Amino acid sequence: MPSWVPLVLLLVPVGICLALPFKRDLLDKVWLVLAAEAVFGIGVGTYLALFSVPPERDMGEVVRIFAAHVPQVQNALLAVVLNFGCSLWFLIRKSWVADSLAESSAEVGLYLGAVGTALGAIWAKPTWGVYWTWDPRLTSAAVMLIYYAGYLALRRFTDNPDTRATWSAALGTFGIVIPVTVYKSVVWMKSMHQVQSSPETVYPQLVTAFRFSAIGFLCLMIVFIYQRYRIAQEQLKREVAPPEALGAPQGAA
Amino acid sequence: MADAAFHIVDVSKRYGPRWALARLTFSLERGKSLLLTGHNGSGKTTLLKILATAMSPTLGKLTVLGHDCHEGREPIREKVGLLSHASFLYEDLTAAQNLVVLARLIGMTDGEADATADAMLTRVGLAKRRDHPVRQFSAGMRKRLAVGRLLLKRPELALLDEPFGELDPQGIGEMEKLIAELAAQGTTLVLATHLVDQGKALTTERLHLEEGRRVEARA
Amino acid sequence: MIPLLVLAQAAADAQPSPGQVGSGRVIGGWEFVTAAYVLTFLGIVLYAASLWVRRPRS
Amino acid sequence: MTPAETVAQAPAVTTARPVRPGLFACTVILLRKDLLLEWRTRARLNALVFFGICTLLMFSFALGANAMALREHASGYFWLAILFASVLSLSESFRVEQENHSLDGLRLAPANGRAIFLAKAIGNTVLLWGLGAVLAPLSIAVFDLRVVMSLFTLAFIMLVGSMAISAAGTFYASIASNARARDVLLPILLFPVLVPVLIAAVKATTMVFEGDPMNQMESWLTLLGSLNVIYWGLGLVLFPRIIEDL
Repeated sequence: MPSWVPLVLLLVPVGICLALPFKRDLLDKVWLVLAAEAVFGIGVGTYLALFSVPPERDMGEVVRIFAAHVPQVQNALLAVVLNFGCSLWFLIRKSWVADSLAESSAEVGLYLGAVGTALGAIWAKPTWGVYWTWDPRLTSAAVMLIYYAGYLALRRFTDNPDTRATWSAALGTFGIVIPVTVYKSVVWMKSMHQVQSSPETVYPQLVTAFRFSAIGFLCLMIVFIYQRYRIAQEQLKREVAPPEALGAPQGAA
Repeated sequence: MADAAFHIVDVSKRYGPRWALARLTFSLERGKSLLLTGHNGSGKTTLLKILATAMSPTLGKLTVLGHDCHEGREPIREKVGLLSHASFLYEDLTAAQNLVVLARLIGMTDGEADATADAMLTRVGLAKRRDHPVRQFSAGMRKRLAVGRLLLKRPELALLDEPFGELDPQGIGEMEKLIAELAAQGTTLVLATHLVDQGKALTTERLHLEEGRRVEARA
Repeated sequence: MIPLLVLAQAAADAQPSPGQVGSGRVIGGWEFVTAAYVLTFLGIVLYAASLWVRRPRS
Repeated sequence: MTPAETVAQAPAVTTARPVRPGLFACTVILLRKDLLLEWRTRARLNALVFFGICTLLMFSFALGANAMALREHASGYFWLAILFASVLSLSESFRVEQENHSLDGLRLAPANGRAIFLAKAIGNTVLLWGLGAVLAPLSIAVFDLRVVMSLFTLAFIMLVGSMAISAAGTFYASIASNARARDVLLPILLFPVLVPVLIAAVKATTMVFEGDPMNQMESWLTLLGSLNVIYWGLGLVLFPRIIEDL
């Protein structure tokens, strides 16, 4: 199968994301489509990575882990960048949608990042001989997880929704420093980790499997963020009294 | 509304699931004095904080001393004084130093600030405690110093939240005198207190709040 | 068995140039691959379950 | 007329108000206030210095009395000691403001939000730099370091490092000091953003002691400088929002 085939699948999530600003409730109807594509993409990607790709010259069988590790870490970074965007959006115009989306993307980013980092550690054991090297990329990724765990903890520890939203938006905005650190840490310190993974440097036979899996995880992330967003909105409904509760305006004095 | 000390329309403030102020509309003319009454949690403190621009209303329009609060809070803050439950004092600075910091912030030179602080300490009866850190003060003395802080600003609109709290009978008498002086100088007053009798004697208008709404005062 | 087949370089002391892990070859390692994919799917299932448990009930 | 009478008789409304200080003057006033507070609570200040020294010495117990290893990583321990001490000084500097809601008092005075940030951050920089000035000679002595480059370079690295820690730290302390569990939250949030500062400062400091054969000093200082620009910029923009939007 040529390696561009899975890219066709990108049309669905990208199309939906582009259409979202114009049709807010689009995901209510089509999230199942994305979920189906996630299952399909991850399923095909995993199948190809496990059973179709031959072992690589240097890394042997463990190269197959890449098809799960890289997409999850990439999508975790994407979620964190989304968190930054939503935080900025909230600071510019106070929007509860932005606040909920920021919370959701931080949590999903934390989840994907945690699994992705763990997979990196599993991959490191047979390849580098140890689960954890004090490699800057690994360590800064772990530090990023701590930061977003702290972000979510602060949200838990703040009762007033309005302050919580402002504070976490400020945290999310400042936090953009961290993904940049993760990205740059390889350059700043001598690293054992690959500088970057592009289809050229990665094992070519794996590219198709990797792309299926990456697009599958992208869809999965959107579905997860959407579902988490609904939970956040529901919680806000309970916590934030709507203006309707105020009743009719009182007569002027 | 140019001569209004403040004018609020439909002002509402939300604390999470609860509306502390619900569509409050009210205005007060300059030079008048307002008695603000209501039970605990009726929204008195919230209203005072909003008028002082210490917090912003969730909904509604607010004009204080001719300035719209959405167009910048600093012009309002320059002319409004708030005597709050919290004293705003630094525990580790002396009484004089606390006043000097404020005096400098409102634009006095160092010399003016020192002189004004001394004069103010004499006026609130703390001259002897000039160089004692606030940490050693009793609750009543803190209140006096907080009043000194308020007077130092010479506000056009003075917001007093429970000014009689924590004061002994003599202190209450002195506070009444200070408030009367303020009113005589033409300062617009908003006085939130549970001591309705003292309050009534000092004020001309009345606003009674229940659950963040305006209701006619019984009694 | 596996640790013996590991790349020769010990991670902590080695300073290889980025991207080049060495000239050795990792043989086997299927258990790591299995563990990785089990963890991945476990993660998906558990997170989906947590979303299901917290789902809005209206 | 006694001063008391002057105040009592001054008409409240009609007098022209003095001109309020601008951003710079306001920063100076607040900085003087913060430093005065630090000076009046110098017992706490002393405790902070001893906390730093204590941390520095503890590394030798954690690592064993291995002089070689200790010397090799001395600049790392030095910066970690400063970092740990900074958490204490930062949360303390906001606890003072929380005690009687003095921060609200400043806002309503009115003091410019940016000036409050600048004063706090500069005050903390001075404090950390001073702490560094105590810890640096001590590190040189106990870890047996040779100063290859000039001490001015070391002082400069300490300055830019402290500035970066203080700017980010002031921002995070202002948030954490209001939340429950603030003592835990501050390091969790602060340390991750300080990772690049720590890397750059430690690398640069190491070169002061071990020489700079590859001419890397400039790039590390550039990194520190750009981090400073980012942190101070973000702090100036975001801090007023944090203290206002309550």
